[in-house]
Amino acid sequence: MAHRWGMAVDLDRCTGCEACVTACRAENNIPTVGPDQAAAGRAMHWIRVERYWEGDFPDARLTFRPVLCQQCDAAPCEPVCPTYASHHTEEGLNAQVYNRCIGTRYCANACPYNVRFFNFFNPQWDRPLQLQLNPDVSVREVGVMEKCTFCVQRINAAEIQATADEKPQKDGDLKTACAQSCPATALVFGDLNDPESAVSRLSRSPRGSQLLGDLGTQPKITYLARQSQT
Amino acid sequence: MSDADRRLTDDLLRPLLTTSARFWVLVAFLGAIVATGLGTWVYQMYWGFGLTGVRWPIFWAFYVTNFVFWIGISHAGTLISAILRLVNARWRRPVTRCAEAITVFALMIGAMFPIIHLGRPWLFFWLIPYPNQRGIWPNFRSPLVWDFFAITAYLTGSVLFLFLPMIPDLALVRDRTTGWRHRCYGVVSLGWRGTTKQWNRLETAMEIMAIAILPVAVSVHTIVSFDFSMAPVPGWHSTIFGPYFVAGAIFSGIAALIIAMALLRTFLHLEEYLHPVHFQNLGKLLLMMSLLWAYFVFAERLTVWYGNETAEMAVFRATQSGAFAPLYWTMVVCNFVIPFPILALKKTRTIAGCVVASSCVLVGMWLERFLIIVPSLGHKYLPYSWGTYRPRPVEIIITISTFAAMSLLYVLFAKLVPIISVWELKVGAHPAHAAESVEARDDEQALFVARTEP
Amino acid sequence: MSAVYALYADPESAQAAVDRLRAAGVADREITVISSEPFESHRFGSRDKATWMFWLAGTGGAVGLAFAYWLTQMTERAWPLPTGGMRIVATWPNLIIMFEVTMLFAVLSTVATLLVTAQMPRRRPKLYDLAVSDGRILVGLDNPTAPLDALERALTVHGGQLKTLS
Amino acid sequence: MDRRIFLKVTAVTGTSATLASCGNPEHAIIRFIPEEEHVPGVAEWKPSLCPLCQAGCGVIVRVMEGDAEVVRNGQAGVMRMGLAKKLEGNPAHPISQGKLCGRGQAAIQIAYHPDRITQPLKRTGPRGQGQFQPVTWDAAIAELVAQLDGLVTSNNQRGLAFLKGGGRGQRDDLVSQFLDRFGAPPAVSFDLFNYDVLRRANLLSFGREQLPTFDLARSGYVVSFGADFLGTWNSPVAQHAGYGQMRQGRRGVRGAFVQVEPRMSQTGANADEWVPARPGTEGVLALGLAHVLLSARLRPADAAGRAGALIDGWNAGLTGYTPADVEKQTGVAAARIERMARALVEQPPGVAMIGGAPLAQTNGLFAALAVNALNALLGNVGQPGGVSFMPQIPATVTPRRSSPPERRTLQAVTAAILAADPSPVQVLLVDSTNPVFASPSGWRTREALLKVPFIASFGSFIDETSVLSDLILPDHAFLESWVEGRPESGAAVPVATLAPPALRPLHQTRATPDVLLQVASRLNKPLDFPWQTFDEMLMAAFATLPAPSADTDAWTAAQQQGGWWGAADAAGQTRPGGPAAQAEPAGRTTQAGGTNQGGRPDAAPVRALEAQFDGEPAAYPFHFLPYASHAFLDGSLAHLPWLQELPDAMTTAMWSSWAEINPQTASKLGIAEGDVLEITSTQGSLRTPALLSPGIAPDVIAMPVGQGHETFTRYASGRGQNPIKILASAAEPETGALAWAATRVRVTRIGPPNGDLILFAGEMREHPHEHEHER
Amino acid sequence: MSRASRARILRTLVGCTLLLAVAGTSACRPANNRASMASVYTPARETVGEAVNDFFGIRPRVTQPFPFPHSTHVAKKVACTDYCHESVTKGPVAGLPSVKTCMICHESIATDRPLIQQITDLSKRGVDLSWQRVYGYSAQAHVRFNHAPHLRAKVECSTCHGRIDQQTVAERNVDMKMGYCVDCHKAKGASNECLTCHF
Repeated sequence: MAHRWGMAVDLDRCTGCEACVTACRAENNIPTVGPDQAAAGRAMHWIRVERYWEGDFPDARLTFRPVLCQQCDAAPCEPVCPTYASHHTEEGLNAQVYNRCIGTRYCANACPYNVRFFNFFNPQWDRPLQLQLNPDVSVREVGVMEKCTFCVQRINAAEIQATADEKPQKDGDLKTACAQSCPATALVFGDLNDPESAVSRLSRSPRGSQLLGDLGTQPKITYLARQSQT
Repeated sequence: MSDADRRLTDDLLRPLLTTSARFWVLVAFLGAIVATGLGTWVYQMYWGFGLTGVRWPIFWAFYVTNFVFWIGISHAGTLISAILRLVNARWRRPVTRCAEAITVFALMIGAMFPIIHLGRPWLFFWLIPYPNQRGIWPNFRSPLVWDFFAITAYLTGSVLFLFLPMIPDLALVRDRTTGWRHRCYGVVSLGWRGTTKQWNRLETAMEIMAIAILPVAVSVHTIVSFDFSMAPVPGWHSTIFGPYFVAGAIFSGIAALIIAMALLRTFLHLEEYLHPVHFQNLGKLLLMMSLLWAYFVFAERLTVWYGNETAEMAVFRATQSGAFAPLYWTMVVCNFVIPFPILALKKTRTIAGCVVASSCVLVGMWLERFLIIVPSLGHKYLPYSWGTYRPRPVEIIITISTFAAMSLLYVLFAKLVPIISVWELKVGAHPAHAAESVEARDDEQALFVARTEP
Repeated sequence: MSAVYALYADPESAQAAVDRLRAAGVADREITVISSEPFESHRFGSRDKATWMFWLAGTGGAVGLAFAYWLTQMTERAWPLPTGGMRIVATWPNLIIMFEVTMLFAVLSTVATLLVTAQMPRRRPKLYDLAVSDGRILVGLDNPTAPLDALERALTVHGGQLKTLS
Repeated sequence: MDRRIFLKVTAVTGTSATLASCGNPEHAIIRFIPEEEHVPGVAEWKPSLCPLCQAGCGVIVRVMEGDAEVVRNGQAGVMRMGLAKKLEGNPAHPISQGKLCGRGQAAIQIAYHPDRITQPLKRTGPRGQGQFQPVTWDAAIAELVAQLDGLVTSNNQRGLAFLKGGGRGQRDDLVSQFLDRFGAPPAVSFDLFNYDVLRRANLLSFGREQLPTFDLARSGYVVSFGADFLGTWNSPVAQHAGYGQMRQGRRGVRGAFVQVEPRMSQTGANADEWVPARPGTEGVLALGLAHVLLSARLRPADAAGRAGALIDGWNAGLTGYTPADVEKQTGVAAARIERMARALVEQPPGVAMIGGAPLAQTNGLFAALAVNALNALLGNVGQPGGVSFMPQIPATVTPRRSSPPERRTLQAVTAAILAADPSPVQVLLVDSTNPVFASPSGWRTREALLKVPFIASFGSFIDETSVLSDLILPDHAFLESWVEGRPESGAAVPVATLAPPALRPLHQTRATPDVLLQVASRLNKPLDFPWQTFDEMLMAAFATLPAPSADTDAWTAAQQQGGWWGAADAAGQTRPGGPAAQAEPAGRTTQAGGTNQGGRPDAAPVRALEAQFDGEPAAYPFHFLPYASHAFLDGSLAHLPWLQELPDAMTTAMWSSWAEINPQTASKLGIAEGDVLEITSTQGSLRTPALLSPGIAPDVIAMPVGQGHETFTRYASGRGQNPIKILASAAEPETGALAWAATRVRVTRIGPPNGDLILFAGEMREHPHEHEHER
Repeated sequence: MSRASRARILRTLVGCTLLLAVAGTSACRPANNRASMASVYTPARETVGEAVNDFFGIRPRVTQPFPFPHSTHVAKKVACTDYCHESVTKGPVAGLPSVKTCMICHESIATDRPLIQQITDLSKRGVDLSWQRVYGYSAQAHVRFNHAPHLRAKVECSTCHGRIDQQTVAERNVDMKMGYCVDCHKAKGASNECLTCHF
């Protein structure tokens, strides 16, 4: 049976430590744009930890919410792309095909989550920092869109491996960089088609809800609400 | 032939046959600006799109504003002249060609912007469905591909619509010139002779074109509006956008036409052919569109405010009272507050008055497009990702240069082709020759004619 | 080849000349009238008004529709890529494409018909006179079969000055 | 123009034609024969140790083949070699348990940093000008040897000083032995955010001079006094794992957690309850909680044992700490205190922790002792869900010759240097610490260092301290060298992390321990170490450890799995956070093994001290709270671009520094977001953008430490402001630790935003407009 | 007005044009243009010409540093995966052998040949041969090829590498365009999902 990759984010476990953000940067060759471009609003974070304040001193509260591409089943970003650079795969991923992208940036406008980022200039690494670049992931050039891929390079590798040694993947073997690094295990990645997988079980939790689910985007990421004692 | 006819012919052909230094100065000046614009674009492509002020999450801004604006302007000609042709309003005769010219040029410029605003413009042709070894085609679900088809159809249609009635006049110029000009006009006039058969076929063809071009014109701007309304972006995702944009387009189109006519009138001394009554009538049209525009804006705003949906309200506030409020209210003033009284009062609906009103409208409509695009993108659902936008030099330069490009093309056109249709004017000059049936349909326009002949 | 024609200052005399030519037994087809503006109100002006143009335009449109239908269906099936949970063959958007292409073809076919039926484009025509562009109306025939003097008589009245090309 | 031409033009122009570095075509550069075999395209995972903080997380390195520009016998060229691609937590490691914090993952950029020192450097220009010239290793080592021999001949061995960061392990042991054998005083370790106070308190209360380990996974109610345990404090990764379990890891039980601190830290943001107590009154609050427990007979007073006995008036039932009194001092409502105290016992196991600012007060030790007493009273010491102490492996391989060293703080040393003439310190060696940046201007560290005739430093980067040195002997990056560490907290079993080099060195650098050993052997009077290289020393050290299994020994096993950790036989239980390796039950402790020197069983009870603050409240109305930046810690990581561009969790600021101020206070002072402020203390002033935050008390100004470097690579230099500069040099009397939270400041608005504050986020509230209506 | 004065006007105007163009373009220099530094790694093409070639899919002929005779070795029954491309059995990449690999055999074999002596000399100097990829894609194609699945699918090496036993240095034998891959994938029923190769 085909996989259907999804994720569960337990906001009660998430502490906003942002280990996932760095993990993603390291895994996916996301460039640092430098202070000037960052100030100009061109910083790239495939996954970001949104924080929202509520109330005022002394009753101020703050909540964290990691936001990455929700891999929607009815993704608004896909149909608007004139070249199919953004489309849906059999495994339910929102593919972003860099070489097909001509940079209309329409997908980024259509995305309600603003998780798509654009290469305004050719990315640059001061040598020898480029030696760290992950050879399994493309280095995107100027004028193309990019976004969280659910670490498709890991997914593909795992599938090739599985076919090689002819045994199915076990739940938990395959993790995205962010889920792998999360020290509090707030991010859980897995196959939603496997009812026993951790992610499936979490997605069924009564605490679960979907980000902007009422837009009908059918995200594949479930957020488990943060509980509170007081 | 009557002296009237001869004088008419001479007047209208004079711009073609004599060239003043002033013309060269003008062309060089406009050319300079256009060149700067092109240079800037090349520069932008060389370094990357980052030279613009576009940023996360506002990925469309000036260029798309210009795109919508110019496509809007393009609704001046073809649409108007087609309508007037169909109802055979006789006062249309001096107006149609300069109107249609606006359409064609505005459309050419507008169509440039989707390419200018691409991250990788050199791959724009992937929008065209052409067979390739990859075996992959454009995505027909994308409004941008709809744009491509719509604009292609509209541009082709408009060019032909402009060209066909030009043929007899080109033939006329052919007969009035000698040497290389004679040869050139000979080629473009396709060997027109003016046999009765040609005249009849031409008239029929124009009628069919007029019928065909109308729905296309409407569809074009509807589809442009779809670029926005198809995306689930607060402030974009609205069913009113189709008619709203079409109305806006005609609105700005007429404004552009009025200004163009006024300029032609003064610079080419066409006072005798472009009468105040023409401005009067166009002014009335503009007034109507201004009201229609106001109605649409009110309807759209009211619905948002009443619905009070969180995300939509964020955009609403940003425009009504927030950072974009100054621009917003400028738009309202330019599109309604100023033009309405000017055009409503017969006393002020003079040529000057119309020009003032039209200039305001152009500014206002440009702002309207900007205010539809930027505030919405800057205030999507997750406030964490809100942002604001400020244009950078490249965008401003390119924007300015497109206005120059428009003027340049227009000036050259007026130089090469009689900007007012000579033969149609002749027909208009002695209505006795026109068919009775036409006469019957024409009485209310006849009033204007009467009023124009002092 | 040769041609005989005369130039007239006003449509009425042109009309008269045409009538006399007819009387002289010249076939309607052979008579050419050339003017610098259309004269719908005169009989010579409303000759061969009847035309298939509307039908041809319609046919063009139909062809366009068919082509667009094929194009959309073919491309969407050629490499089926799902987007946004929509159907592979997305009817609604395709309607837009079909409409535009239909209109485009209709317009093109109209123009094509015009060019063909009005014998354009062509090199410099034989029977023409620059005076036409000054508002004169030319009435004449190519390769006259009827006896020349009869034609002369017919054309010279009503102040038409006769010209012959050979 | 027709389409093809058009396309060509756009294609030409449409590319940023920047020159990549190796300008000449591939086959023209020299390519060296690879020195190791890798299967191209296949990743290999090698163990290593995260060097960034004392937590000592074991990591694994993803090594893949790639082309690197290297220099081989003086010739530059390209070589296919294994390259580190990513760092992840070592799943087998008891502390990191396969996880790793963001800082740790960014550590990979240290190895590939463009501004790394690639070869030994000798100063050419005047001191501090940063003018150096490359020298060979032989020359460099010869120079250092000459200097040391100079000391020996002038019989001034005590003229050698060694300045190092606060690490524990063989490397530090080697240093101390080096100094010992040379006859120099022991190394001075400097670390701005050190744990001396807490260690001392634990020594006094529990007889363990060591950081505590918390079994959060099984805690029921956690009260944290300023401890940023989910950020930078103690062993964050291990504590994260426990925290996750505490919240959602158990059926039906969700551990609750209260954070007491005047400025909401990222940890505080996760608390169910945020208690902004007055700075410096945390100890009082702790005793207030204890008072409730005692007065309500919820716990017997003697349960606290010695830890309690240390507190003045404990056995008298802590009269004077009634909720009412405590409310007066702390500003925390009495009812709230009652509720918290009861929750501690009603949602067992309840546990308290203290760290960060409360310990950086002049009364820090008292606060720590108070919290220890509270824990002891709760009876959670060494119990599941409580606080415990990780069993330790003695760090020395060879017995010391001389008596145990006396402690010397950097402050004392600098003072001595500045006092005497000539400087008592003739040769100064600096390793992995940057005191010139991280010490308050009151210490005049820079002047002192400038007064030292000869300084040699081992760092990989030129920072504010090493720029003053005469000789720089660049160390390997941690991925290129043998790494070993002995964490003191974070797991239930004893841990000795060990890993061989994961990479071949990219540059002409050498591992500092090896350099020290070479120097030792080249001296006129060689210090006879039993080992030639560091790994020999490590092997010797691991030889003393029990073998994990019959078929292998500790040494080889450790190299494979990235370290040695106690099996059941070594430490009772292997379950992390289990009640293994408890402290001696309170009261019984008199001698707690080797580490208990200075532990005073008969210590006199400590009475509550008022926290002293520098600066008159009238002139300096605000408490100034510098805090360890989540990205840069004490500033030692400001050179990593990934961390510079990492949006701060609380403020989403990138590439900048800022001062947090309460919105009400700001509006009183007419300050808006981003406005430039001038913050003035008795020590000086700095200018930085304001950032309005509802999570900070109205009388507190907080500022992250880490930015404001003058010379520290292209990414950090001249960026932001360094709050340490305006700190008063107040200290905790017992330990002499810097009380970095004991400064008062005044704030004035200088001008409108100047663009220095770069935020990633647009809005700070999810419903900004609703919030406007509230106001 | 006179032809001369008109010419003057024109000249001045052309001048203005250029000035304007320069001013306009220089007004918007990129904010952080570290691009010009040679010490940066970027995916940008090195030269404009390279960009054009990329665009039209023109790839320069590869010139190998050394006339390695595949034919001879195949004739001598040296299997590709014995030493030189052994990693093709272990991982995604076939790998290009280093001089070390050559010396495994040529320590002893055919040591008298001048070419072999060149190799021996190189290995003594510690210098390697920098082989060129025969099928190097442009980076902008973002193609990731993995040998292993193709071998498992019993795709003959010759399908892409041709009759290697008849080549000295390896040549391009097929026009390795996307169409070529797609057709084969279609034929073999392999996935034609974009992410199979582009990610």
